Amino acid sequence: MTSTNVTKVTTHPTQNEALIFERSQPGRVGYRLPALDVEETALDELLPESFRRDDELRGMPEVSEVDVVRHFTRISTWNYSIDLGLYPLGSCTMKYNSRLNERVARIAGHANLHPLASEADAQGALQVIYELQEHLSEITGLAGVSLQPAAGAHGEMTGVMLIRAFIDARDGEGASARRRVMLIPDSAHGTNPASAHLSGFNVKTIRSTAEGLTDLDHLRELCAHGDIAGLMLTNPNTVGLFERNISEICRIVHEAGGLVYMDGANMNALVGVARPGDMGVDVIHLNLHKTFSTPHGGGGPGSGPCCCTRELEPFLPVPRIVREGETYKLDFNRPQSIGRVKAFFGNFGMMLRALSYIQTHGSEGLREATEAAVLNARYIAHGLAPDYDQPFDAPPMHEVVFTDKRQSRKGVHTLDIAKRLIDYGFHPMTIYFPLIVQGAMLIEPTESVGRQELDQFISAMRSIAREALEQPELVLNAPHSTRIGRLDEAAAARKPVLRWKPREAASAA
Amino acid sequence: MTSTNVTKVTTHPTQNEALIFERSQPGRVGYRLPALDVEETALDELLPESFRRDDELRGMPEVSEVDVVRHFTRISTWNYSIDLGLYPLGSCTMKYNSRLNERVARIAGHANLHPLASEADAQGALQVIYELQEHLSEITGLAGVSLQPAAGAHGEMTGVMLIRAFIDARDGEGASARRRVMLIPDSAHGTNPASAHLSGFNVKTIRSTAEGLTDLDHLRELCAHGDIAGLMLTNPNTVGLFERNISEICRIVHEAGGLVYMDGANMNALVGVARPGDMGVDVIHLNLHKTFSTPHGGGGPGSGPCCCTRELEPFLPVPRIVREGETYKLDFNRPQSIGRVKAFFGNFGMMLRALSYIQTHGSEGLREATEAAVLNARYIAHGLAPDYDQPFDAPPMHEVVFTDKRQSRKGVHTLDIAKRLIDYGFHPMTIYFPLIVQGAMLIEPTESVGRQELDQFISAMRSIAREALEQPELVLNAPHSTRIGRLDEAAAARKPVLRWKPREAASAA
Amino acid sequence: MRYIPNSPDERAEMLRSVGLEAAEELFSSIPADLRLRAPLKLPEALSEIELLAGFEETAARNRAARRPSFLGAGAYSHYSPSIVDHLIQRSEFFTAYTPYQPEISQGTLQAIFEFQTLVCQLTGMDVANASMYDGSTALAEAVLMAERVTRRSKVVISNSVHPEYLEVVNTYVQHAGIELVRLDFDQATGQTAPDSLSSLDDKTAALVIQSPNFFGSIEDVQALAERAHSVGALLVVTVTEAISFGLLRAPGACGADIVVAEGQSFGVPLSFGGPYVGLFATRDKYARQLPGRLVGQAVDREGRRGFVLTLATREQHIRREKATSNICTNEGLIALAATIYLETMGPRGVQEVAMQCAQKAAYAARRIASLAGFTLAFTAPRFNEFVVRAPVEAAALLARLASERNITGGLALSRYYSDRPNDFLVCVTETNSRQEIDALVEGLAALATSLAT
Amino acid sequence: MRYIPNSPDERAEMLRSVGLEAAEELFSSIPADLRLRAPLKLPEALSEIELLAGFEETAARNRAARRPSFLGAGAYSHYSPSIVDHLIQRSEFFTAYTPYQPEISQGTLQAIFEFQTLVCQLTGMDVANASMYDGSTALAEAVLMAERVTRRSKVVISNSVHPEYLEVVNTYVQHAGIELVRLDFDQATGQTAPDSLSSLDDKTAALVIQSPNFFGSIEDVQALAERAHSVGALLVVTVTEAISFGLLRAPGACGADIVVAEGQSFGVPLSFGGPYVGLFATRDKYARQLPGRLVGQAVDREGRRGFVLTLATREQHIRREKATSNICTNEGLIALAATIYLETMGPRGVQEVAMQCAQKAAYAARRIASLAGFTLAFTAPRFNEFVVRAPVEAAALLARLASERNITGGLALSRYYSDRPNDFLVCVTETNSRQEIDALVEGLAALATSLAT
Ligand SMILES: Cc1ncc(COP(=O)(O)O)c(C=O)c1O
Ligand SMILES: Cc1ncc(COP(=O)(O)O)c(C=O)c1O
Repeated sequence: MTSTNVTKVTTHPTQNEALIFERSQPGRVGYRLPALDVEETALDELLPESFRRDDELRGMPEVSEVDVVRHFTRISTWNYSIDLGLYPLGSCTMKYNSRLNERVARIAGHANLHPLASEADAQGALQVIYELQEHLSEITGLAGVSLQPAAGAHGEMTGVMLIRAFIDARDGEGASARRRVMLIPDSAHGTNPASAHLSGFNVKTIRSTAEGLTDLDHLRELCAHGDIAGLMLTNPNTVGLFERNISEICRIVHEAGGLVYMDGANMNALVGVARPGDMGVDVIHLNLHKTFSTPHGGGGPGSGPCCCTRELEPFLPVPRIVREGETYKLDFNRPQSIGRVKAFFGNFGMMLRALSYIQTHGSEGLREATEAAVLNARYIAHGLAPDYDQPFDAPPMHEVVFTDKRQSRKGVHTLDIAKRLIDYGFHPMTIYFPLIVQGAMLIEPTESVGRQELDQFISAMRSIAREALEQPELVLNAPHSTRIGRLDEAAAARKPVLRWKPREAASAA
Repeated sequence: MTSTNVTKVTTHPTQNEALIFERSQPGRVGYRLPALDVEETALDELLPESFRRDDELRGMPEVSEVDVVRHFTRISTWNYSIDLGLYPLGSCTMKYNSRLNERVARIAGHANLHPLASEADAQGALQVIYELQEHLSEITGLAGVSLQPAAGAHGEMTGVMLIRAFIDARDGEGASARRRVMLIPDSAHGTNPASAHLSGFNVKTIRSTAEGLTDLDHLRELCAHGDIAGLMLTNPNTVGLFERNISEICRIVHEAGGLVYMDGANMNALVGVARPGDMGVDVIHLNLHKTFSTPHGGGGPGSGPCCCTRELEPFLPVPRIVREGETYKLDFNRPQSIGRVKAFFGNFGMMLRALSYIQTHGSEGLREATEAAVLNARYIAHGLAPDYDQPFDAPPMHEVVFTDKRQSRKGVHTLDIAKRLIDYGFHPMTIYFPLIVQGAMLIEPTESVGRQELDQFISAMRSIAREALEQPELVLNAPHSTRIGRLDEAAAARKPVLRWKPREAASAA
Repeated sequence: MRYIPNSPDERAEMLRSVGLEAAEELFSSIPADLRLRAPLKLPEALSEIELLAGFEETAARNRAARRPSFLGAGAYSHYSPSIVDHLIQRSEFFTAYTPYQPEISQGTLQAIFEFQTLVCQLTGMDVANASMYDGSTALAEAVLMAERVTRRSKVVISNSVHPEYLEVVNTYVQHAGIELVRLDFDQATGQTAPDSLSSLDDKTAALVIQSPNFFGSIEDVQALAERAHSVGALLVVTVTEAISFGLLRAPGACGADIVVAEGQSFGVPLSFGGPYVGLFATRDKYARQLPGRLVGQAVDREGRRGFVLTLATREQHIRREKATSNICTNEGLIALAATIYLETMGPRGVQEVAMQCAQKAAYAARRIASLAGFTLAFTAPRFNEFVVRAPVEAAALLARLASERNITGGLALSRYYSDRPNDFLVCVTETNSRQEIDALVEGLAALATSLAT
Repeated sequence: MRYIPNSPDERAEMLRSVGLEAAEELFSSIPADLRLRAPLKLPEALSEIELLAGFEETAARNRAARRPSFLGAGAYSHYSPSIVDHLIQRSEFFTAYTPYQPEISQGTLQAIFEFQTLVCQLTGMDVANASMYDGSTALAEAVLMAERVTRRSKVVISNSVHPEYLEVVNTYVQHAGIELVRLDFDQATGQTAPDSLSSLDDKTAALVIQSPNFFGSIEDVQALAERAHSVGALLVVTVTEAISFGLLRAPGACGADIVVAEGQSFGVPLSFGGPYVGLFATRDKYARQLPGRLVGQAVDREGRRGFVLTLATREQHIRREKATSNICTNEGLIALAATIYLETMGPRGVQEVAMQCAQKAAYAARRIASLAGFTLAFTAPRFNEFVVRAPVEAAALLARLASERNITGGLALSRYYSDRPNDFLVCVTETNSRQEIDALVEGLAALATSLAT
């Protein structure tokens, strides 16, 4: 047996595909271009030598088309993906990415359109953007929408800058210079404080209660100093609970002269059920690559639309896409705008997919998806309760968090449980986030998974809980079923190797 | 370890995806249609009840789109494929299937064309067929080409029927009734005799010489009886050797009043180097899904064009695609034709791909591919010579055959070697074909593999040879690295289960 | 050449390592006088850019591909969910071959097993094979199988079978010592004429029909089965529009012994006639007489379920000339597409598509029949195809409809029947919108009058 | 809803199993008055057929997408080999997320490691990150990084940088306490004006330039690097046409300290401006100041090589407000596409594409310059873009060219520069055939005269 494993692991081509640079062979080619069809200009006339490259791109791989296809097909098999099964990364909403959306994004008339085409020649694309804006406005209950931000964090930055611009306009630069505090719960995602900082705010942290909700007293206290620009709140929050005092929270912040930013990463719990705009929220970002199913692509591209109240709308990035009668226009004339946050109009390809998602579901389907997503999370919460501790005993929305309290007594921690889950054929949940929960395991099944598979997941988790008691070694050394075992990340960070180098060079370095 | 393996194998969703019927849940849906947009006709008016189905297709699976995507994505990972690496199935020419070809076949104007569209409305498709005919004619050196046959065996049947029709026309039905013998070497592929039989011929087998070539004396002897309709010869033959007496063979058969059919499955050894037409061959079939790279698709679709001499052309299936000036026409007026062998015009989608393959290579590229394919086979022959016996000591063309003579002394047979190869990450070669070689291992690397991988394959085969001596058990129980082990095929054939049945029904049965 | 991994230098080294100097020497076993002296007269290699431009250009000249169309007659335009084409493009499926090595082919094998099951469920039969080339060759093989099963050599076949299918059957049986007897169809109903059945006798291996038949008329399969069985013959039923299984009583439930069908309707592109997929099903007792591949269930040493190619002793690679057929490569990938289509649509989807086809066809037939001078040629119940008799020559009418209204209105029967100049076959599917149908009706009315005057 | 596996019945049972009766109860933690009473005002669900028809219809109204085009200015139309789009559609890639769990994400991690290496090779730098949103945001982050590295707060940026990039930089730095100083460009050469460099001083964090710049003029990067370094400032170079790396001296070889680029040219569709991918590279010594994700090499207990996300302490999920950036999701799949493109083209392919772009642009420039009344606005060496000064208003000229000749002739600079009514920017790539170029030249000549008169 071992020898099999050995042979398997040491020479199996699919399991041991090298870096493409190591596959490279001088003289291999993977491309062909049409012959140049114009008179050639002498090289020196074309470009002085001092401006020309003289290294011939040495080091770049020389391979055939077949080599490339096999290379990427092989390494792709080392990935887990939504199409293989449940991918319960909390806060990431790993739902089904439909093929229809991919097809829509590849329709030539959309895929081949240049961003600087004249308005008249791009009416179709402008209409797509406009309709999506309208739909997102209806879904969030907020009047103003900009699709320019390229991801959630980008949308946060945009939204927080809107708050800043609004306050500066309201109070006047000087006066508002005192309002530089952005309140952020200790449970917030790291992008929130980072985005607030980018916009020149000072971050103050709000405590969460034992219930896992925003501490109102602490909020009132922090709001008392008159330096509050606003609050960034995730709702449902990052422990999967709806901030049931949201209206009160908004009132407090508003009375203190601040605005309320809602991180919409968890909108999959609310679409068709409740609208941030109705709760008193002033600005929000959405993640089209979460709630609206555009593919995560191994880490992007995303799209992070920013939606805001009518009061904040004048400050949205330019250009705005507007409609005049039957035609769609780019409106650059927004003197109060915070300016551009990205060249062109944002990740249009993702907008096509999100619009396709919305049209495929329709009003009813969107609510149905929300119900199914919340129900699946509730079902898991219920199924794991006997074996895992929940930090808060409130019914979760679309995701549920557990701690490793019970397991850690036996020395088995969240990381080990996550790795062991891989042997059971599942992608692990989000771990150690949010930070306020010890050994957090944040589980978000989404609506895209059926009961049988939820039951399989639950029984896998329960059997890991048993293993943690009876054979902890098995869990501590997991995963056992993958090409490679746990990697030494500490060593990797100590002496980082961030690129391939030719052997000589490498040894020289 | 074991316990890991157990959990892995018994509950891992990707490794244990059930039959879709077992996944089915009443009420799940995977489709949506537009609402009916015409006035409904009452059901009984539409169709009398006695004509209507009353079982509601019970038993067909009810699943969601997501279920389908995960189902097929998961089971697909249980397949080996060309894109994963070397697939050296002898006689099958498992070469790279380019993505460009797939793209070409999906161009809407071709993919959405109805076969009964008028000539005037289908000029583009008719041109594609015509140009491919012309190219194949140039490649084979034969004047007449029909693209109607759907695969190699179909092309064989067509070709043999041409011979029959030609002889009947030449000698007259009655006279030619004496000519009903088709000579076929003992090394031939099973489709040859089967196709001959379909065309009403009696098959007589020709011996091969110790050199692996057609036995000329035996051929002369068999040709002496005056009842020869023809000879079906594969060249290079199924042991990978070129029939160097091909001219003489053709002469003998022709003098005996017969015609020569060449099985073109091995044309990957000849394209751009030598032409059957120049050798005296009268008719041949090609496999576009081998030599011309159209995908094998897990067992088809194929395309088996039939090419023949000018004398045989009048007998080709109708309609012929012909050119008149600048327009392309369907010619049904061929009184001597054997008739249709398939509805419409053959597997047009494969023709698009084959034409794309030819255009991508061009004249030079086609020869280059042939050289590379033969060189790769020669390289393997050379590399395995120390450990495996070759039945014939002639240099192979595009494929090479070995026997398990040496290994079988230790009780390790071809089947075991093939299964063990799987653990090394390769698809096995063709085994036990041709029948004239004991424990034949027929290896065809094609041009689509690089030296590094050939070296890996050679060392895998050599290490298996060592294992066969040192730890035969390891080989006899292979594969060790797959989801399931060797299956009991005998039992499966004894009590065949050829379809899924609902539990009740199944137990009832 | 970008599809050939080894560079010229690598190939030169490899040549040396096997003891050769020049590539030409690789072909030394080919007599010099048989080797090409000049390169093949073929165009130079093209880049992707040039090549795609060329195929786009030919595609543009396939004008029919861009028109609303009412062509059927053996090839049908149905909607295929996007996942079908995406999934068959997983290279694990489309770049694999026949599953000779079950341990690394379970994906293909399980999919085929599901395909065989679905074909049984649709046709109402016990057992189905892994696919045939298409409907026409499947029918020819069915005729040959009937002869094997009954050891009788006369086959009675209805003239209401697709004319191209009839031609293929002719070709296949011409040397098999089978006598083909053609049955007339009833000029009023378009169904196989009951009285013509008198040619059935105890030498008859099979009665062969199509339903819905070429003219769109649904045959009384049950009655025909009884007639066939009464003389000990098999009933072979062929279906060209497989979506009809969603609405019509299964041939198996009507007594058919062999059912063959064209599976193109299950999400497979028209692609100018192929590749399509032949469905082939029969009764358990005839399983060992089936042509083509079969996948069966099996277990490994640990008792794990898997699937394998089985009953191979029927096949040519073992039985050689005594095989049940010469077929080897079949239509694997198309069978996979059909499987994905059927599993995605499910029982409800297949039934709804069938119902929409029938409803829209009924609407179109009703509207056309109401036009002055237009009648429906046949009275039998129909599914989604029907023959229209025009007041003018059909070919001319359809040509004008195409050029002036940009509609492909159907198939002029004169293509196959010189005695039916004014008849044309109309097919309506779920993809034909009401606007398209209304435009057709309107166009027919307008052009008929203008042609008449 | 076909994307939701559980049927209504299954969901009802699950509800019961968690002790609820109605779905509404799932939302009991949301105060009743905050719950929607009426359904959202959104269209009804569409079938695939209807939905695709709708998007085909909007696509058809993007007329520019079907025309020969000479638009560049930050988005370039280059040919992408067919395998690129096929491979990124492997669901193992496009339905995976950020590789947080290395044991089951090695495919993505290895691909990113190759991407980082390729970016280093192209730019001539030591280290590159896993991607930024696009070129414009990458530039803004580069400015912020320069401030972190130098702890200086003044940034000098050339007006020859893409105007939209300038706007984005403005937005990003407006609250970062950074003073942006704009440099004029030389009206004759179109390059950054040497004399304007006097504004560089010992408070300057960075000199920021683009080369080839927005006007197509190639900057003297080496000289500018020396000027920047002479005052202890960094040189930040941005590139919008990444194919130029195939011909132009690498910024790294010219002394650049941070190089950012838009990677869209590497086989990524125009897609009306996104998703694209930002490339970000710098010197080893600044590695820990990089924004965004980094993949590094690692080993497991058995010493097997693998890859992991590394130096995470720079990032927001650990450092919160002190992070080097707020970026989290980046452009993974587009970075993968660029990686596949670059590995397929290889060093020779990238150089040949670059050479063809330069050659065709030179041909076009020569021919246009020879037209009566037309001149080239700038004299500096160029790659594949150049500014043409027309005898008439450019916007009007280009509009006529589009409507009458069906050619998109370029970008009227009046979109960004009101003081340049007659100037337009022309971009030529390997996808522009000689016929297209000749048609452009001819069209310009003809229409200019007709507009003048
Ligand atoms: C709660 C929360 N906020 C913000 C973000 C940032 O979104 P993105 O990754 O699209 O920038 C995420 C996603 O990781 C998140 O989970
Ligand atoms: C030598 C030979 N002849 C004929 C055939 C039959 O071709 P096909 O499978 O396309 O019918 C094959 C393919 O298996 C073959 O190898």
